[in-house]
Amino acid sequence: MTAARSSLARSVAAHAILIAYTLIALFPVFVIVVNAFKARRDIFNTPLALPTPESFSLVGFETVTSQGNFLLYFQNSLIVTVVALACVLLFGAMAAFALSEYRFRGNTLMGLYLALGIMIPIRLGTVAILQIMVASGLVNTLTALILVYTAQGLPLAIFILSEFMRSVSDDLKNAGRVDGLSEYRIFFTLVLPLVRPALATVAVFTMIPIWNDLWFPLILAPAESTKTVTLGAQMFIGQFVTNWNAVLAALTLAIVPVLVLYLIFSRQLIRGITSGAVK
Amino acid sequence: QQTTLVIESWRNDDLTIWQQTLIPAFEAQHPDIKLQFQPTAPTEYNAALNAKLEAGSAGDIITCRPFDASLALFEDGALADLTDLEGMGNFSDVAKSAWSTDDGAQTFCVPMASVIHGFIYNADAFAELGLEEPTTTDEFFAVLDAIKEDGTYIPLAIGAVDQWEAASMGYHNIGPAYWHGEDGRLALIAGDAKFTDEEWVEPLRVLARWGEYAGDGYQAQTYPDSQNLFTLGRAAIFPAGSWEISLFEEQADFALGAFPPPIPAAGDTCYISDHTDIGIGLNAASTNAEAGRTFLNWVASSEFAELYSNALPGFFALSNGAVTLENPVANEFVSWRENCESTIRPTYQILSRGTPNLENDNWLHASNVLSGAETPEQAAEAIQAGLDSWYTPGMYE
Amino acid sequence: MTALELSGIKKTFGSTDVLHGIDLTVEEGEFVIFVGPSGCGKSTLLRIIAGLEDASEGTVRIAGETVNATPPAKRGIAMVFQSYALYPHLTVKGNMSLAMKQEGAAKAEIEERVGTASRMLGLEPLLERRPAELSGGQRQRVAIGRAVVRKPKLFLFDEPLSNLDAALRVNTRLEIARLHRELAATMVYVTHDQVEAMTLADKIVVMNAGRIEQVGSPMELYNRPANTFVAGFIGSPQMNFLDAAALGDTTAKTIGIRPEHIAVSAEVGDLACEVTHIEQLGADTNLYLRNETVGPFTARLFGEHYFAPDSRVHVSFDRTKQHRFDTEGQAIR
Amino acid sequence: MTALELSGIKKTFGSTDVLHGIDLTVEEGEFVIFVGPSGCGKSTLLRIIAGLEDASEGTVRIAGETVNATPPAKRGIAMVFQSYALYPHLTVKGNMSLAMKQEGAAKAEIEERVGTASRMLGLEPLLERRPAELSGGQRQRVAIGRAVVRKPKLFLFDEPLSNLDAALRVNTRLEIARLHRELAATMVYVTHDQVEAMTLADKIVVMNAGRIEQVGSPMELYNRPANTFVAGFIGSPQMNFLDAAALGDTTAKTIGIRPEHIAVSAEVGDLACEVTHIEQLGADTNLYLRNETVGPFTARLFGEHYFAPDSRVHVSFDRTKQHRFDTEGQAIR
Amino acid sequence: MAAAAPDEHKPARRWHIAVFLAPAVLVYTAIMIIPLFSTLVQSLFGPEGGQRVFVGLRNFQTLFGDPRWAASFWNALWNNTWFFIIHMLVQNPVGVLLAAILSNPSLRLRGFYRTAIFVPTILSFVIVGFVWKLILSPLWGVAPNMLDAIGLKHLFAPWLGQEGAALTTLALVSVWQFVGIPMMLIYAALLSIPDEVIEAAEIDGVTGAKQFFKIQLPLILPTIGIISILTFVGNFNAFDLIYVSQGAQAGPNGATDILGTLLYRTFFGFQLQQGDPNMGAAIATMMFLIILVGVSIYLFGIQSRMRRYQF
Ligand SMILES: Nc1ncnc2c1ncn2[C@@H]1O[C@H](COP(=O)(O)OP(=O)(O)OP(=O)(O)O)[C@@H](O)[C@H]1O
Ligand SMILES: Nc1ncnc2c1ncn2[C@@H]1O[C@H](COP(=O)(O)OP(=O)(O)OP(=O)(O)O)[C@@H](O)[C@H]1O
Ligand SMILES: [Mg+2]
Ligand SMILES: [Mg+2]
Repeated sequence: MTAARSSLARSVAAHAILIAYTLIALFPVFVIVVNAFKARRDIFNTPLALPTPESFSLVGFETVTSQGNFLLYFQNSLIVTVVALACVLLFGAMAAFALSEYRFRGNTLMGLYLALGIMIPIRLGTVAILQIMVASGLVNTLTALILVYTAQGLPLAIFILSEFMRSVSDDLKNAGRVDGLSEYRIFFTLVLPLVRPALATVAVFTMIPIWNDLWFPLILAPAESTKTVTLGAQMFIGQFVTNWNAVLAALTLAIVPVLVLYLIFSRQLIRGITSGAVK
Repeated sequence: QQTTLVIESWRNDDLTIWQQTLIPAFEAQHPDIKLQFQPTAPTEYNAALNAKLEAGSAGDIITCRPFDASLALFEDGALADLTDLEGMGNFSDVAKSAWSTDDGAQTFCVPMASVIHGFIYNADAFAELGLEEPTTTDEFFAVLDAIKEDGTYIPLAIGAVDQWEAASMGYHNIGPAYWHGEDGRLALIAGDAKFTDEEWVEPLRVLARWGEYAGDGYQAQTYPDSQNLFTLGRAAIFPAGSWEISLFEEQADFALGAFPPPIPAAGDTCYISDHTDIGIGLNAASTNAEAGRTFLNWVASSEFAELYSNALPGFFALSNGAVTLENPVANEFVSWRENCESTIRPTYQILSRGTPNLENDNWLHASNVLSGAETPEQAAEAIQAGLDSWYTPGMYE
Repeated sequence: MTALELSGIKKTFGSTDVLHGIDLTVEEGEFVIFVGPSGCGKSTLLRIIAGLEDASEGTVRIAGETVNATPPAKRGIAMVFQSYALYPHLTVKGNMSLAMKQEGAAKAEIEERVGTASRMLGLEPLLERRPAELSGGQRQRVAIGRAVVRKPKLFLFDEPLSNLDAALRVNTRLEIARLHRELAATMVYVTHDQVEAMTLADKIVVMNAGRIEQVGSPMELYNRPANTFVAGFIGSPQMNFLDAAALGDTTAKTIGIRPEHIAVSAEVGDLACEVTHIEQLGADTNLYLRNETVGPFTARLFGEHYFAPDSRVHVSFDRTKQHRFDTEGQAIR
Repeated sequence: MTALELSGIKKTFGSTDVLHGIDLTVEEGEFVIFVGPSGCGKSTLLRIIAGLEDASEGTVRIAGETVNATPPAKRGIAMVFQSYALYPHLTVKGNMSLAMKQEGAAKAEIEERVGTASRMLGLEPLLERRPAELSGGQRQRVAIGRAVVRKPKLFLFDEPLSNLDAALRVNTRLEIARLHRELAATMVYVTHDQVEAMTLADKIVVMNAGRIEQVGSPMELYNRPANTFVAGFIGSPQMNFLDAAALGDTTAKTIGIRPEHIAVSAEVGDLACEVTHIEQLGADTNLYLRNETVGPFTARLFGEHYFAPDSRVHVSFDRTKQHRFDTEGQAIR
Repeated sequence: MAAAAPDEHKPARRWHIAVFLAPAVLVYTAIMIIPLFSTLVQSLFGPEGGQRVFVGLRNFQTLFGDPRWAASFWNALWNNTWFFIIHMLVQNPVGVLLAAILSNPSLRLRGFYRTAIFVPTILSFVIVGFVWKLILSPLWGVAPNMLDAIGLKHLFAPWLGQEGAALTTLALVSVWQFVGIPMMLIYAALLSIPDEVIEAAEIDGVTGAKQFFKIQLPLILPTIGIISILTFVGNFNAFDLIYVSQGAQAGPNGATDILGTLLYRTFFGFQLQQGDPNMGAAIATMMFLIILVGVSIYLFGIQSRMRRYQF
């Protein structure tokens, strides 16, 4: 946008609103991060104070690094998240394309079928899922988690992507068809790049619950070698005592990779991706 | 050849104790058996365990919740029958009752520990204010008044939001003195007593009075908040379970004292809730049953009792052999067994089998009473009505 | 052989009838141009030929085969869209080479053909740009480039030169003509530009409101329009339609005379009239005239001429170039 | 008064310099037309005037005030975008009335102006359609309609008639001229159409590669082009540029002669040449000729003429209409 | 801009549709649908004499006939509805507002704001529960002191412990956590509007909020629809936040009990309460039906009628 189009009053108002909301958004995060570096008594006595030389403590991080194998947990979490995400995006986008691009009998019903999954918590299927995994020998493997998360992420991905794909210009796809591109090429070389912002959005939405999930790692892959970060951090949540230093430390650390992934994806939120296409 | 036993537990808290004390001790004696302690967050334990048992991916050794949860697993054939385990001989029937069938014929978990309710207090604060440990309810409130008067300390560290605090640390803590321990509990099961009876309502009335001695906004105070209030020296008295001992000793920088639940009137018998809380059993589907039994026998031994009780002061081993405790506060708690009658929480055996769940109702209404949302009488009515809706005495005989 | 055969093509959008039965045969290697007023259905017809739109009725045959159910990709066509429809995320080069890549052409060949096309269209310095970074005319040239690199048997061009300047337009027009000769390709072309239509077409199809009014060679349409519509549509400034009665002709309803067939002189002529407006185009001069009996009409003079507005002049009509139409507007021959 | 004043406008996109310092003054009520090859920066300049793009350097003044920091909405302009930029969710009527509604105009007035504009543009039957249901030319007309209903003091038109057929184009052109007169509005207009430029403009600005080559009235540019670029750009077919030496003129480098200033005869003339190609446009005939010494050139004849390709003809140049250019391509006067 | 409806081609065989659908449908059916439906089917079974037998709709009769069950169910349903209302009234408008502001291309620090506002969405529920309990706790002084600083201390109350306030408070915490989702979706949708349409609006004098409501909003309406339906589905499936902050009993006095917590307690059991997969499945089936009705209304009634614009 140009200098002429940006009005001072408007941008002051915009910044005021954003700063206000950013404070609301970040204040609790600030509390978390500040307290991750404090000793327990200081967390509760002066929750808002910055760590001082007296109250500064890395005890949480020490506990985290001394107990369990957090490096490995991080690696597991990353593998599971990234692979599941890739599958969700690919399969989800393909199905979304089929639903949004072609009119075939049962199109809407298929859409509904693929949306059923967001209507019941997948947790309820735990026993059956676990039985499948036991039967196929996938218990305590990352594959089990990847499969479950792929299935879990698909409905939402399809739901959102198909809506965005509907707004890709038909003329563009038609130009591809006239150019002799197969439907597959049209999907991969034309449609996918043009819904990049939507893909990024879906990626972020899919990644978060996967990364933060506790239940399926607990059920399907609780072994030491396949533990995820979230599951690892649970070990500090006891029956009567929770080691908040360690929980905060572990989960604060756990934000970092998702934040990085978020930043990577959000770079795909590009403006004007379709501009110049049609008159 | 090597076998590895995976132990399922909700005791995340005990991870270090197992890794540093118990497992090395066992493996030293049984080099062919490896142990792997695999705890789950306590709130997820039951659900996760049930799912894994059903699908056949659970560990070999199962830590047992008391009473119905484990009984149900046993009846489903998920837990192995351990009646004939040699080590079982080390336990009294009372100790085994939490993990036996209703008729007591079969036992399926080795009892590990019980926890005792009482009050832990800030001894420095008591000294500073010149207070004595109260023995009767009146004395108890006198002490609370004195602390409140002084204003330095919050008299009582208790919150309502987590509900179970009000039930376990409040109602079940002070109640046995009113309903006369096991007598009252068994009468309830037999249908001879009701929650609306005076001896069951009175402790609720006492509980209702606690509200004014709790901290500001105690309605939104969580259990960890209560713990922190106390260990940070801001509250004087903590209605406790013995499991708090090790944590409080580690975290509090003042001297701790403990007194048993006050008696209603001078001269009354004293009762304590000495609740069988943890057992340990064998997954019926385990392929390492032999090794599992070896391990369980070790758990039943006095060696384990000694190690465990001392590693976790406040969890009192249930085996018959005498255990020497090093921790003075823990010793104080145990010593109450000599003067007071022991009982377990009245809601645990049999009465929580139906819907609505009695224990859950107890939590709910006890916390309502504590927070002032209900009168003790209303609460008692509600609890009893819930129970009556499905329970007829003798239905499980 | 017949390259393209349309029979009974009708098209309805909802309740709007857009095409009312189009029949047309295009021979192999022919250059056919569709002209007609805006909204008469030219693009729709092109899209039906391409398979991008289903005809509500009728059949499309390409090279003798009915292709109603053949997907566009299999019809062996290239198309320039009126709205360009460039791939916004691909560079100019990417836009032009995508189809060939799809066909699995060799890299070198793609390079070469893209090179030729971009040289022809003056796109060389822009090969790495994306559509959003191009001017309107540049985008249009990319759209043309994308079609011509493919060298198919049938080209569909929808107003491909509308945003180009005169010089570029002439060049591109010549290139398209050359392409047409070299590839012996069949071309179907929509344009609003009279010069393009007259110079490129083997056959012009004049459409009006979803119907074909006349099909013929350019000069045929210019010299022997079948009706007033075609007569008015071909040629600019438009043919003058004068009331036959006013001119003393009782066998026709309307007399049509093209502006260029009117001679103007200051002193002598058949009709005296008043100059209402004058347009200097450099090479020509358009004179807007008015006579009391026949009304207003236009004359076109070659070269520069000056007449003061409101001055009076005399005109003579070239009787041999006169067109006569009946009450239905049909030409009387 | 000066309606618009551009001084030292430069524009750079990344590393591409698009405008290299444009200075221009437009008087109130003037009709200024920008012409220039595709990609020379016409649209960019228009967008800078509108405030949609920041000039990298230079100032824009509208009605005497520097508006570099004034939002587009406050500049009192209306614009027709080259790419239309219609509101896809609004009907034709909605598109045309949005701005007036925004200004809080009375309902009746909106109705009336939208009615007038749509009648003028032949959009009446389409008022309830949305852009997706319109043909290319119809969309373009909506874009024009959207601008004209607002009647601002300054209009910016970017190739507004490029997708219209000849008849409609003439009508719309006349309407725009009328609007211009009636509103006494200032108009800045981009076109590639020579006829439009010649007939509408008070002043034509010839741009080339981000620079202004010449500013002048249409006939000035036609008769006295400042350089070969302008000479070649104005007029179609293009002026013939012949080597002065070959014609025996030693004081100039190049001789320019427009095709319409060449007389062709079968028998007599200054120069004998061969016919390479012939284009029949109906009203005119373009003759592509070649002479051994001077090379190829074009002649334009009024009316219909027939010459066999490869036949030989004689031509005479109209010496009075001849243009002479130096080695830099500047006109020698 | 082009035709609103997808083109209809009828080539003879369209295998590619199957190919596009196959991977998703296979994984999804095997890992999600079959397990979930085998669970829902359990709602038709019940224990009888130690066996699980088919009992028809008995579990549903219990759920709606037994006053206690019915009371918990209706309570949870109402709470859930309230939870949803708060989200619709607060989360979505705020999300849309933030996205609209952020989509302004000349705004500086856009990336920073966007990330900052999104950070809460990334956090795990454990942290969210912990930190909000810490902040809202009457004991440790964060919220009371902050209100004190602006002289509003008297407004403070132990909200999480009050029956009247707890649910709304938690709903607002959830809004705080999830506002990033509508924000990002709307943002992504706004990005796809061609610059030139916005420019035309600028010239027409349609700027600021008017521009948003008259130009952008109508163009992103389908996305607003998606957000609403996702909020609906998400809220009626919500569980974790309540669970970590109020426990499975969803206190105080069931005031924060929503369908998710009721289902969890019933299905998986809680403390001494044994899990009852049959009643649990009955509740799950009810939830499923409620959501299914909502989604079907959207899919068949709204989505298919919604006008879409292509760019
Ligand atoms: N965003 C951009 N980034 C880089 N270059 C650009 C961008 N926009 C335009 N250009 C270049 O600037 C030059 C001028 O563009 P402009 O649109 O002003 O041309 P124009 O004179 O309107 O041409 P046309 O007649 O083809 O519409 C062109 O060469 C174009 O490629
Ligand atoms: N999707 C649609 N729904 C309804 N009417 C439509 C649709 N598409 C086109 N039309 C109408 O069909 C008619 C023919 O459109 P078409 O695009 O074929 O015209 P055209 O001859 O190409 O015109 P132009 O020269 O303006 O491009 C127009 O009147 C147009 O309004
Ligand atoms: Mg068209
Ligand atoms: Mg342009």
